[in-house]
Amino acid sequence: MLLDPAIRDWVLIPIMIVMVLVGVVRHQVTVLLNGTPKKADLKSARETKALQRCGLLRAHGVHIPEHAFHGRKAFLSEAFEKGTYLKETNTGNKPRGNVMQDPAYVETMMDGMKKNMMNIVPQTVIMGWINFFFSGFVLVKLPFPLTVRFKGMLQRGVETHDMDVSWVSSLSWYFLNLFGLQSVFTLILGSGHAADAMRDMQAMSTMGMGAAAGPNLSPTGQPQDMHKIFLAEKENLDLTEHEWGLENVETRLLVKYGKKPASVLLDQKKAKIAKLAGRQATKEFAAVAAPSAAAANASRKKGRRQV
Amino acid sequence: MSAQINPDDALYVDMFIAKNAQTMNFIRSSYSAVLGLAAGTLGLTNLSGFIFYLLGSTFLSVLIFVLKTKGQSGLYFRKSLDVFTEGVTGGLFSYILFWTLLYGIIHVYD
Amino acid sequence: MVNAAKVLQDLRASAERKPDVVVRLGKPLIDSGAVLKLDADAWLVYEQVAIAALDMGDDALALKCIQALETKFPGSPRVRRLQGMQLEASGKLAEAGLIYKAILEEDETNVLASKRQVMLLRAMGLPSEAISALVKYLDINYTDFEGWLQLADLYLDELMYAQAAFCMEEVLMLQPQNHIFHLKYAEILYTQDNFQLALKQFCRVVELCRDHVRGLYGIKMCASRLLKAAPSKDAAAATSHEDLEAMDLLATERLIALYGAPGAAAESSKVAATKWIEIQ
Amino acid sequence: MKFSHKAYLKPLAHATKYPTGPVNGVFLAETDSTNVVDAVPFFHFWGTLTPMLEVAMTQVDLHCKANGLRIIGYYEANERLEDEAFSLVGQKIASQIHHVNPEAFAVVIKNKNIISDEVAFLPYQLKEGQWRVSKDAFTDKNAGFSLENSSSPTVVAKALRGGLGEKLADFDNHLENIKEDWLTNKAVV
Amino acid sequence: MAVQQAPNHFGRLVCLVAFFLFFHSGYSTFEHLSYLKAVDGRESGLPLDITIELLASVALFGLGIVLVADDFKEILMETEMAKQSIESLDARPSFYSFNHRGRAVFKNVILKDEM
Repeated sequence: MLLDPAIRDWVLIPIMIVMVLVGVVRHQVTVLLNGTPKKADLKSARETKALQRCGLLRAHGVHIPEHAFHGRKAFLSEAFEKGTYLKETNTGNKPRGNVMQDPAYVETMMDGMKKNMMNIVPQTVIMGWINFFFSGFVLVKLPFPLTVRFKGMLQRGVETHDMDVSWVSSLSWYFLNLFGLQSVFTLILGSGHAADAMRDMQAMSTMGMGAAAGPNLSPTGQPQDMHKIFLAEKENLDLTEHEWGLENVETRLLVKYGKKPASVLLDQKKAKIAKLAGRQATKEFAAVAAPSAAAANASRKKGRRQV
Repeated sequence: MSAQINPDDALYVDMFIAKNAQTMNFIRSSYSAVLGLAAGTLGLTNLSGFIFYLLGSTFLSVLIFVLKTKGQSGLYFRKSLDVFTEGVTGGLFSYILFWTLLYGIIHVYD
Repeated sequence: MVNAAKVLQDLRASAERKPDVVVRLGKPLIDSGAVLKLDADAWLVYEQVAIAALDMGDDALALKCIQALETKFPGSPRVRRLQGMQLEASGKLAEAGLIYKAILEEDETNVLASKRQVMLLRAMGLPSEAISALVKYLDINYTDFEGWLQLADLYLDELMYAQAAFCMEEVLMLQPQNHIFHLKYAEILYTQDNFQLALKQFCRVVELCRDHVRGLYGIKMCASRLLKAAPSKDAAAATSHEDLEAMDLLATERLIALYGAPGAAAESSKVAATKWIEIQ
Repeated sequence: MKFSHKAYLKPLAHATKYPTGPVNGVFLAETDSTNVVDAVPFFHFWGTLTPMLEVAMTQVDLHCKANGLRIIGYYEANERLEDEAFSLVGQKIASQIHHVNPEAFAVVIKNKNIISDEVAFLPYQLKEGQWRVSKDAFTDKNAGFSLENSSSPTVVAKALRGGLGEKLADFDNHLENIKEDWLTNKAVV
Repeated sequence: MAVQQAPNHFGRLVCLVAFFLFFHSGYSTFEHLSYLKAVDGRESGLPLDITIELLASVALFGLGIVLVADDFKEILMETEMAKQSIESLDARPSFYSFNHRGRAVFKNVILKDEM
């Protein structure tokens, strides 16, 4: 079976060209839109930075000596408990107003929407265009066979049961382009470009869930009780034990310069583990509680996101 | 959360890792497009097309290994073998697209 | 021309303060208008040259750059900050302060203006006010390690070593791979007579950067100090005696190897260094 | 104290090479005279930290002993243009030198005079436990401080205008690259 | 982005040559197939010369692309850090002060001509 060359000249190639052009134009427009950074509010910045500070202490505390770590730990846990870093000190008591009336929230929402729109609108338009004019067209044949399962995917809009699976319909050609043109965009626009199909897909899926979150607000896009987050963070911090990375730095250096065999380090590690195991009995509870608390926290967050 | 300093893992400059990945991505994706066009022109089908891609990618990896890293890929990638693997699967989509396109244009139409 | 632009870009990336080089390379670019060929980079070059010109006291060039930026980005806080810096450079500190204040009134989170305010206070000769302004800034912009470094320096100017050490600890958490910050922390600790901790930090420096001369000297100093001193009471944290000797030996060996290489150092410094190593 | 041309040149070259921050260093004299024959530049950053200062001091001392010299003075230049006060750290270091050598003095560089025909040194001396400015130095009224070669300021200013400062190396430079000849700085003289 | 490393002209030339070869072989294929279709011949592989030309161009393209692409950077922190001086690592451009002696010093220094 051969196809009419007119289909190639008037459908196959135009679809591809249009998609490349749209990708380029959208890249330019996104660059323009990104030009206006929005202003943040000092207090909420302070709030987020304080959380970051705690996370950093937990992750990078290994680089500072014991006394420095404990001083910071004590300070942060007290500050978090008292809510020193909270944006509004009386959050807990105040009844929450309608979310939509909070201008900051609406603004972030709009911002996210705008970005998502930039991703979705062109794709929807092209899809509509293809669906309207070329639905039911068979454009091309894949040079390799596929199983019947792919029939629905490749021959969308063509309701023929006995056609070979490797024939591709117009809509499916569109999808093939969406993914395959990545490299072309990388070549034309340089990497990090906005015409990223993966982003399109993400935009579509998040749109379905109706969430458009800015980075400065909570990850769910809903204002949440920061004090609770702070307390949870404090709990995490309290459970973090300090381990100093420079404990055995002398040995490491001697090993690096070949003055001691590398096995010394291994021995030290073993000795340390053995020592820890001795203390394990008392600490067991903490050790179990720490990961589970973190897990619980994570799942709580995840749960919110899906709401 | 155990950020124990491990003397075995050397420290890297993240910016340069990203930069190298970008360069690698550039090379790989442009070359997969070329390979795809060639495969389409040759009219390769089925398995032979994929074997062609694998051969082409390996050829490219060797070129990169010899010309770009001067045989010392460990200096530029976290694992020396990354030179041969990074971006190979990523380029496959473009390869298929261009393969299909040229195959279609040349061999499918009347 | 391409070369000049490249050097300027490198200087921007490395943040080294070489105003004479910047002005020497940048002035012809700007005078001839060739700078505009650099597209988006052009405005960065303008800014860079403007600051360098202020450093050099070439106010005419600075004014030219700032005016070019002003026409391109009217009312931008970044340009207004440059104008403030120009006032600072010509000694009109109070007027500069007004500009920064105005920027902050419009956008209280403007980082650049807040930082300039700190330096303005310092320039006015009010170090403790500068410190408290910076502390306030860092309470909000915690992740700005430059700020912490600057605070450490402000404390060092006042000889408040403990506070400076605290700042360096923050820097270490934010930028753990940078050996220079470990080095600075180590030297502060040494100045505080905390040789044990300083030794470990110096070791870290050499671990991060092989054969770092300053680090090797530091190890040598700390090790010989600790060896001379009576063994400390809290033996748990201290380096064992044999390790100290091994460290001392290692530093000695590396320093001798470095200085001993033919043509590695001038004769006078080589002699002095070798003797120094002997008597330590 | 009579400053040789070398001893006048090096501190100023040091201050010119690093014009945006404080710098310091020491003066050397022959063991049996008070004529300042040379200067050794130390640091241009982290001037308030001591470990490398200790190293530098000991090494200069060793260098002196090998060449029949002794440390006789300390110099520094402040960051601020108009600032001619003697810093606390500087006073401590100078006092240490004074402890060993009672003739010791200190010099704060007058930033405004670095590139001019006037003498850019402002000498301080320890009197009654306090570092005080030695008044009218480098004039006929004060015999304590003078230049061996009265044309030094003019010559130095000219050389520095030509970019001589770049060739100087201090101990900080030496620590980053031990090729740098910080003790004698032959390239500058 | 605007200032990149010096472009590799040889690499570009190789790419250009590869492109022409590719274009030529592609066109030859097209001609060959049209001819086959016109004479109603069965499609059975391409002539050897076209295949070789095509493969040669693909190989050349590989060479050209690899030459044109930016050089890799060494990623080890140690090598990178060793290159940098304390001044540049400890520099804080946003905290410059301007009442330093540089203004007095530099005003009088003659700027050397461009290199």
